Amino acid sequence: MAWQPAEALDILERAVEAAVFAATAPMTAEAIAAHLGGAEVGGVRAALARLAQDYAGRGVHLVERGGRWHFQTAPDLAHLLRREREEQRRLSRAATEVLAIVAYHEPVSRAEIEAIRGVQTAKGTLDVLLEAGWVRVAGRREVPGRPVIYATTPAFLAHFGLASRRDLPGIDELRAAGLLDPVDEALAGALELPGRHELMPETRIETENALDKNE
Amino acid sequence: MAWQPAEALDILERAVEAAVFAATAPMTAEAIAAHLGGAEVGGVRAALARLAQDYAGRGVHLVERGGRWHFQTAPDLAHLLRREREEQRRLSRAATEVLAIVAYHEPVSRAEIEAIRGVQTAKGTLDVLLEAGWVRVAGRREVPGRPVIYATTPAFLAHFGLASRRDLPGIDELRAAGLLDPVDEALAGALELPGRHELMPETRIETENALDKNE
Amino acid sequence: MNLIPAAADFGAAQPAPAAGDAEALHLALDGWEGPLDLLLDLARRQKVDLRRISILGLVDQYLSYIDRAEALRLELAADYLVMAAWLAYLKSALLLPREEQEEPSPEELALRLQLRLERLAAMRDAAARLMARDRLGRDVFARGAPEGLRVDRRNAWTCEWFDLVQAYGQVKARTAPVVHMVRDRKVMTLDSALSRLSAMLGLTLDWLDLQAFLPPSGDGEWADPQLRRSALASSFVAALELARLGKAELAQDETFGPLRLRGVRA
Repeated sequence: MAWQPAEALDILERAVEAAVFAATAPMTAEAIAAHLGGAEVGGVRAALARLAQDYAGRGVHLVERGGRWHFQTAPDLAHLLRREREEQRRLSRAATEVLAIVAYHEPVSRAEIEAIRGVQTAKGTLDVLLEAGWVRVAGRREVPGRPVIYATTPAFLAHFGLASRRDLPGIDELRAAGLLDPVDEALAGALELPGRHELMPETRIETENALDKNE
Repeated sequence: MAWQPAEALDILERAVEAAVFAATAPMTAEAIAAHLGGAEVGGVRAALARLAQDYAGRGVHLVERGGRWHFQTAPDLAHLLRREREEQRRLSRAATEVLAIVAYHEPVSRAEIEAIRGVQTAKGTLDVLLEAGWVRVAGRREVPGRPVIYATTPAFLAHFGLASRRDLPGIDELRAAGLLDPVDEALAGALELPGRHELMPETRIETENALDKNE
Repeated sequence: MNLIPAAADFGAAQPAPAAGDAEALHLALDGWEGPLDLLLDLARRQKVDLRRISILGLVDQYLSYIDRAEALRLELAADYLVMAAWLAYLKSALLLPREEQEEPSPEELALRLQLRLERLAAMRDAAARLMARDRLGRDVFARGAPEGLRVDRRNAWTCEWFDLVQAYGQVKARTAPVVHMVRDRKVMTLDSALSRLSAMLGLTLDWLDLQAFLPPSGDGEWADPQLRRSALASSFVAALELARLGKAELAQDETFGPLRLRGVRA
């Protein structure tokens, strides 16, 4: 994809480019439009798409993360730009697991996180993720006890370079394999309990095979 | 100047672009070279020059200031990157009084306003009315000191839904509404409908007195 | 049998091991995060798809591991031992003839364990893949020094019609000329005080209190306190005036003390 000649840029495209460039945080198309004195959102979206193409292949890319746009350096330059002083505090294994569970299962309660991990989650683990701005409290589940439920944030998507949760690595395969379903549901499906016929046949067969082997 | 096709960008040019973009402060060519693991300064300079040309005409420019390079938004877009937000604010009591006096007595000088109000009028109060667009400077009175005189604007009439200043309620209507209690009968009689060519004799005396004082 | 419900749910339902236990475990069990973590690790060593692992083999490995740890006299956390007990039960149930099984069947329990291991493994892999992505601030960078977008505040002034008219009415009401009527009040004038003091000073050369020069309070209208105050004030001013003219001397021994005066012979 070749850059457009600068002469071909219309004022909206230049304004969108400048606005996203100047912004201190990723911006939605709506926020950009509002900021540019009520430009049409459709026009802003089109400009963003053209700009993203313009910048593809350059040292800086225009990317969309959770509906918000920002410029960032090209990933293939990481080895040249990585800075020692910005080395981030490494997340503990527990924290990375909890983060993955929140991301793939959101919204999710602490009890659900613990059921998957098989251990209690230390208080600080979720706090670290909340403090990093990657996880937020997304309300309460309307079940007895009204537990707090957690979800990821746009900052999470931005940090991990995900356009949306659909881009989570392997999420489609995990979903197809039923691995994002609760154990009880998967168990019911595997045992062909009434009302559970919608589970993937393959999964059922495989788990049955597994059972066969175990007998 | 047309953008270079992205394919034409070499790795150094892309790296320089990314490094300047990500830097927290403008960088010299030497600093960029050092940051990129000891690239040749000459090559970095050449890349900067090509990049500056690339960005000319876009919404973002690469500029050099005192030997240091940084990206900045195009100066002609500055007005687009600033947004105004309207905040509804009620006129203060003092400003409302001054506005009413200007409306009933225009054109009127500040000293005359103060004489009518019986208190000093802060400079900011008239500024608010000027900012609101309800009061304008209507010239100077040809008396010693040549004080500025103020009058209302069409926007004033529009805001209050008046066809003309003749629609301002007369003194009889004010009294009927109980807005003139307890006003001296003689003075009340002196106040008549505004919009006439001559001010009421009593009013004129008051304002003349005020003028005398200021001289 | 009563072990099953608790064990089947051993995740969230179990109390966390005490800190000391966790520490001992950490050393002993090489950093596993609980029994499920250990089981998953053992399962992965079978080097087959988790869906095809041998649960019986897994149970044997776990139990032998726990046995060994106990043989080393390591303090094992309760949840590891609960899991060991539950797995021992599961093993025996799986080996028993099918007809003697109660609900839930051992196959169901084994499947539940396997499903849990699959889910934990899936999330562990997902976490690793997530962390390996190009991360903002580590691999890719946002703009270092963004100008920021400015939002200027503009005031939209409002004023109600009624407020405007009312304000004018009140200005007019407030600044209307007001006539003050001062009621005629009985006073002792300075002139009368002067002549009274001059006359009385002529009678004696002794020091006298200023109070002594006032008309007697029992005397009709002079009983009025307002008039007496006026008499005192006028007499005081008169005394000052006489002193200025050299016709009297004034003395006061202490602040706020009685003011005395006497006449001066010319």
